[in-house]
Amino acid sequence: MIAPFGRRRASVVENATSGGYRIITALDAEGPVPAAGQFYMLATEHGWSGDGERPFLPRAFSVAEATSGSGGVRLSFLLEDVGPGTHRLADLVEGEGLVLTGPLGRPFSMPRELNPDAAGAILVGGGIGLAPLAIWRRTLAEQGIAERSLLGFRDREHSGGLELFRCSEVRLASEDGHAGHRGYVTDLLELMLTGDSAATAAVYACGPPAMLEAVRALCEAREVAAELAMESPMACGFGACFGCAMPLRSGGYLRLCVDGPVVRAADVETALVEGAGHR
Amino acid sequence: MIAPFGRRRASVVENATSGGYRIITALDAEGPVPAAGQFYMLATEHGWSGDGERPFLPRAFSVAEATSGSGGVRLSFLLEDVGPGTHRLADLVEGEGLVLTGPLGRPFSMPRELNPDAAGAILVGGGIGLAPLAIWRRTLAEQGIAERSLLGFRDREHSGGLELFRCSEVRLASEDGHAGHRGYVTDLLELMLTGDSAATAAVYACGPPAMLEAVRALCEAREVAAELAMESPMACGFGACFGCAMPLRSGGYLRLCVDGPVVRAADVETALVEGAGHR
Amino acid sequence: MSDAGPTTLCGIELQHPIINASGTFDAIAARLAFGDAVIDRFPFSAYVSKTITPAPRVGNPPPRLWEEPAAMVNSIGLPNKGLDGFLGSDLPVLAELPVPLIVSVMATSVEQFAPLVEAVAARDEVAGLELNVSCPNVHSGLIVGEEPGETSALIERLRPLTAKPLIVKLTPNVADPAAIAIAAEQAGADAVSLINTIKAAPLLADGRPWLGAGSGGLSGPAVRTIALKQVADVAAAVEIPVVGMGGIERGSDAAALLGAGATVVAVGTASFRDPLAAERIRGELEALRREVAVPAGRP
Amino acid sequence: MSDAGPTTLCGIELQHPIINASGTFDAIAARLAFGDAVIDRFPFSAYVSKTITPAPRVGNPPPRLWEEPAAMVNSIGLPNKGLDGFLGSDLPVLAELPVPLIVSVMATSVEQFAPLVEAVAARDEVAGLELNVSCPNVHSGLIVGEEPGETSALIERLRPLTAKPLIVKLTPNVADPAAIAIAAEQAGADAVSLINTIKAAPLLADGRPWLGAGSGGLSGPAVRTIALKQVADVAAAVEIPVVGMGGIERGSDAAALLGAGATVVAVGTASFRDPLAAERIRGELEALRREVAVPAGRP
Ligand SMILES: Cc1cc2nc3c(=O)[nH]c(=O)nc-3n(C[C@H](O)[C@H](O)[C@H](O)COP(=O)(O)OP(=O)(O)OC[C@H]3O[C@@H](n4cnc5c(N)ncnc54)[C@H](O)[C@@H]3O)c2cc1C
Ligand SMILES: Cc1cc2nc3c(=O)[nH]c(=O)nc-3n(C[C@H](O)[C@H](O)[C@H](O)COP(=O)(O)OP(=O)(O)OC[C@H]3O[C@@H](n4cnc5c(N)ncnc54)[C@H](O)[C@@H]3O)c2cc1C
Ligand SMILES: Cc1cc2nc3c(=O)[nH]c(=O)nc-3n(C[C@H](O)[C@H](O)[C@H](O)COP(=O)(O)O)c2cc1C
Ligand SMILES: Cc1cc2nc3c(=O)[nH]c(=O)nc-3n(C[C@H](O)[C@H](O)[C@H](O)COP(=O)(O)O)c2cc1C
Ligand code: FES
Ligand code: FES
Repeated sequence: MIAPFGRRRASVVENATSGGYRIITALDAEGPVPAAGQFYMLATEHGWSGDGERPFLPRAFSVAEATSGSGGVRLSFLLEDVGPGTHRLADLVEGEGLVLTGPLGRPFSMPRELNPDAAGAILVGGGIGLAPLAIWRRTLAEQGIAERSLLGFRDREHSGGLELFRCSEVRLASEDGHAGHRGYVTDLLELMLTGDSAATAAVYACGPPAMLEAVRALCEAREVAAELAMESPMACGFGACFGCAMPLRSGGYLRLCVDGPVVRAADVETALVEGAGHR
Repeated sequence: MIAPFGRRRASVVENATSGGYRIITALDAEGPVPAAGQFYMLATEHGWSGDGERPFLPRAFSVAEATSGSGGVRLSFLLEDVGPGTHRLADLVEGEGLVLTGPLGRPFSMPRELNPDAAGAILVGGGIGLAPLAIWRRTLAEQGIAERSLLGFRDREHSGGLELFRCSEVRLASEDGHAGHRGYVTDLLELMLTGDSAATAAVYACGPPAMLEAVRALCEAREVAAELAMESPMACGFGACFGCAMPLRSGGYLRLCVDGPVVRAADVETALVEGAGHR
Repeated sequence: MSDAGPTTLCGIELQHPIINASGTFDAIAARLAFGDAVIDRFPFSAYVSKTITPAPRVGNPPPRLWEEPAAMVNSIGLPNKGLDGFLGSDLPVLAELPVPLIVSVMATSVEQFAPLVEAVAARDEVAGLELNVSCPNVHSGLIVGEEPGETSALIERLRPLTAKPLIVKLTPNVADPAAIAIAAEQAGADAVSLINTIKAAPLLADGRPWLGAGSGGLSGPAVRTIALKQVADVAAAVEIPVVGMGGIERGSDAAALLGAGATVVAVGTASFRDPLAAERIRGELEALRREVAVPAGRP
Repeated sequence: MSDAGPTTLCGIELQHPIINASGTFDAIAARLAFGDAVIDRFPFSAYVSKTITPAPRVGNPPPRLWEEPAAMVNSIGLPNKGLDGFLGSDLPVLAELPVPLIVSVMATSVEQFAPLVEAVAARDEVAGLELNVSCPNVHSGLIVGEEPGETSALIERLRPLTAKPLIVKLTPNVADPAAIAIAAEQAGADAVSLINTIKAAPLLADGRPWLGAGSGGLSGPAVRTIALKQVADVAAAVEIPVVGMGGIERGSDAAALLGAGATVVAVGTASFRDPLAAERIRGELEALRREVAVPAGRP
């Protein structure tokens, strides 16, 4: 989905707490409806740059929910406060301006595009990585494509966004055992990929680098087609700065903002990249 | 009056509109009671540096009113929104933190110190320059010293703070004639300094450079002792940066933050200094 | 000539004085993200390409970005398809842009620079070249743009190769940029552009470098007054036109650079925050011109 | 030695590694404003005076200050009472400070520098001298600190005049600060300090300079990564201790400078925003040390 040229102002309609995270919803009057996996560069209209220090550049956020209606498109973002930019965004109040550019980047591909024999989609999310999967499972459901979501969290503080998965088949894992299986979400994936089920699988993952790397390695071993929604530092989000380098298996780097953020697991060398992604 | 070493947080108790200006009142739990003519370096606790740009340095403001009571000293500042720093300060809401250093600088001297034959004090204020005169006339009144205030404004937008002069003898002038004498406040001063009244006068002035210069020249011509509360760009307010240079009649410069902001009219070469003061 | 209207940069006709800084706007990628609006509403009066090198480069290992107050540090490492890749796949697409094309080139020796300049200048789509001399001379080991001698030697060798404008991009990491500019002018440069990024290194609390390449270059509003100083000094020292850049974020910044003697102003980091920053800056510049009488940039 | 505890700077014992940057804290004026609390709670482990020149200077015409995002530009012009005024009226008062005294000195020729250094070094109250070499040599016209040759010539001449530590304050306005640092070290300097302010000129929309002196120097958080880069390069090139400064605003900045090889950290512009910034920075540095293992600065 192509984005309007330049930044525009959306107005915040809701800022809700969701576990350890926040869900910021804004009304984008002009913008198109984004595709699942796309992201926006966000900044606040005022006070972007707390106390003379950062943030200076806009911040990238996957869209987690998008519904078009009267007045434009309602965009929801799932947000974890990890630094000055997310901190300011987490402070947004209703009516405030959210300055955005997007939708940007390459969205998820249909299961059949990943694997001609795909029976459905397996979504694997970790922590804040739930965001792009939430809108993806909606899209799949709307198209009547079977999808199962495996969602993992480190602990209670680092969890949230589950309401975005209403009425879908969800299995949980948590390292501290506060919800579902005590352990990694990749344990659940491993069980699910046993036997011939691997042949009909199409995996979509988003989460911390360690989790993505586990998913990548597992899918490589089981020869399962997978797409990863990845993160890296981004200055522009539209291919201008070449700052979002992600190492390619074939050598060299891709620009995650234009060649991603959704990439084929087979294309990347590793999901563990210096300075990229959440803890 | 000596200031506590370092910055401290005062909490805003009121932010009122006063004509074209604002009156910000904060409760300073630790601070001493300032002397009339002293100033504070102010910044907001949060959001000091709107939108990645200025303000970076704190801003200097004359204290306009100070009353000590339970909980500390209530400090009031009269403020004109002329740029990013004053703009942010004008946005302060009750309960917000006002970060301040002070009281700083040299206060007004008693009429008798200026002129042994002084019958009383003549206060001449222009626009935002009313601020230090407001607390000064209170101090004088409390000590039973006769004072008359001549206050001038450019126009309605550039006027305010009159409530700070409750129950004192005030004569007004305005360039647009919206209040009192149509013309300059220095016209009123000129009338007041005719004849032998000059011999018993002690003048205290604060206002835009053009007005201060008129007062300075007039008092020089009539040989009237006068003190001027002046402005200049200030980075620190406590003598550290040498940025607040004010040309001395004797050659060289004084540091307005420590040798002023109240200076003897006879000591300065001119009140018209590049980059200093309000329009 | 008005400083917000049409102007010319050593013979290149420009609709207005705002162009892009090399490496800060990829018109091809922008078109993928924003579609034909990029063409219909192109914010720059000329397009300066990212720096092209003789052979392809993958660029520096990540992380490549660090953010500072009102600034950023980058260590991109000039990733590009190399001369052949650029001429073959990028140039035809860039030729569709509605503005003149200036190609930024860089090599690590005169021997490598010459064929690069010749090949690029030979293409009709190319209106002019920007020579990125913030690079080491493999023979002397010196950074060309840091030495007047190295700079004039390079330009003298390249000057005869083309009649098209040669714009020398100066590095700010010198004691006296004007001396380098004079050397470039005397060697036959048609214009100079400055400032490039300032050497900087974000380090973590334990002293380890954050950037994959160890250090990088600072840009953004924080360097604005450094750029104004260097552009003013250079414009006062040379007769050839000056392309001013460095932290331009508002129309008043652009006006100040023009007032300092720049003919054209380039917008870089500001485009990252807003892809249409240059359009806004131009609008603010025009508005400002109506208020104060901003002196026209030198033709 | 811990990087937040006691340390020594070429023989001068310091209680902790945070000192002030020359010209950014006037202990005498601060005492007038804040009283004896300045003595009782002195935030620096050594006091560096504002630069003293042989003859008195009134400084530059106003305006002397300009504000930038996370930075400021100053053109103060080294106002000072001159050698006699300093020795006569300031030194006795500064001697009452609870920390060692380092006097910053500057002159425009070797002939003028020598007696200045001798006179200041002769005083028992003085623990060390900082040589501000960001000044022109009236004979050569060159800025001493911008030329390795000029720098070593000056230090060689001054070195024999005193056994007290000579700290050479480097200018950041050069292509290779390490080359100047090496020249200073070989000529006998006991330490180097950097960075001084970066040449900058705030200009109005019409191109007119704002500052009375036309241009000035940039300081504050905006220059932090430039300082980190230069301090890391210099510390890697010399054996003598390095005093690091430039945009230090938080404990993590100080830790990064120490990690880059600085022995002590100087706080400048931050003190303008908060007279006790250095105390806060030291506290943050100590807290940080408890978290991450910040490498100790070099003794
Ligand atoms: C395509 C994409 C989609 C994303 N989607 C989401 C989402 O849906 N929800 C969400 O919460 N987050 C998402 N993120 C991550 C989000 O963009 C970052 O968390 C955010 O940019 C952090 O900004 P900050 O200022 O809060 O934190 P920062 O201080 O920028 O810290 C973030 C990380 O950057 C590094 N860092 C620290 N200081 C600096 C500095 N000065 N300069 C550069 N790096 C520094 C550190 O590793 C730190 O952990 C996404 C990122 C990408 C690229
Ligand atoms: C002792 C003293 C007492 C004062 N008392 C009062 C008072 O009681 N009430 C009150 O309203 N004001 C008072 N002032 C003035 C007040 O400090 C200034 O109005 C304030 O600092 C302006 O800050 P700003 O960011 O709002 O505006 P700025 O943008 O700082 O503009 C103020 C002026 O500074 C210049 N300027 C513009 N841009 C810059 C820049 N980037 N860097 C430096 N200068 C620039 C311009 O001339 C501009 O008009 C006092 C000043 C002093 C020195
Ligand atoms: C991410 C990034 C990439 C850059 N790439 C190049 C480049 O390839 N060639 C070049 O000459 N300058 C390059 N520059 C420097 C800019 O062209 C410009 O000189 C500098 O950023 C100052 O302008 P600004 O502050 O407006 O960004 C780059 C700057 C940035 C921030
Ligand atoms: C207002 C001001 C005055 C200064 N005066 C001097 C001086 O007299 N001598 C000197 O060597 N450096 C002087 N400096 C430079 C500082 O010592 C320091 O090198 C520089 O400001 C960088 O540190 P900072 O960013 O922490 O301020 C001055 C800096 C400022 C801002
Ligand atoms: S974020 Fe700028 S190119 Fe990807
Ligand atoms: S404001 Fe810093 S010395 Fe006066």
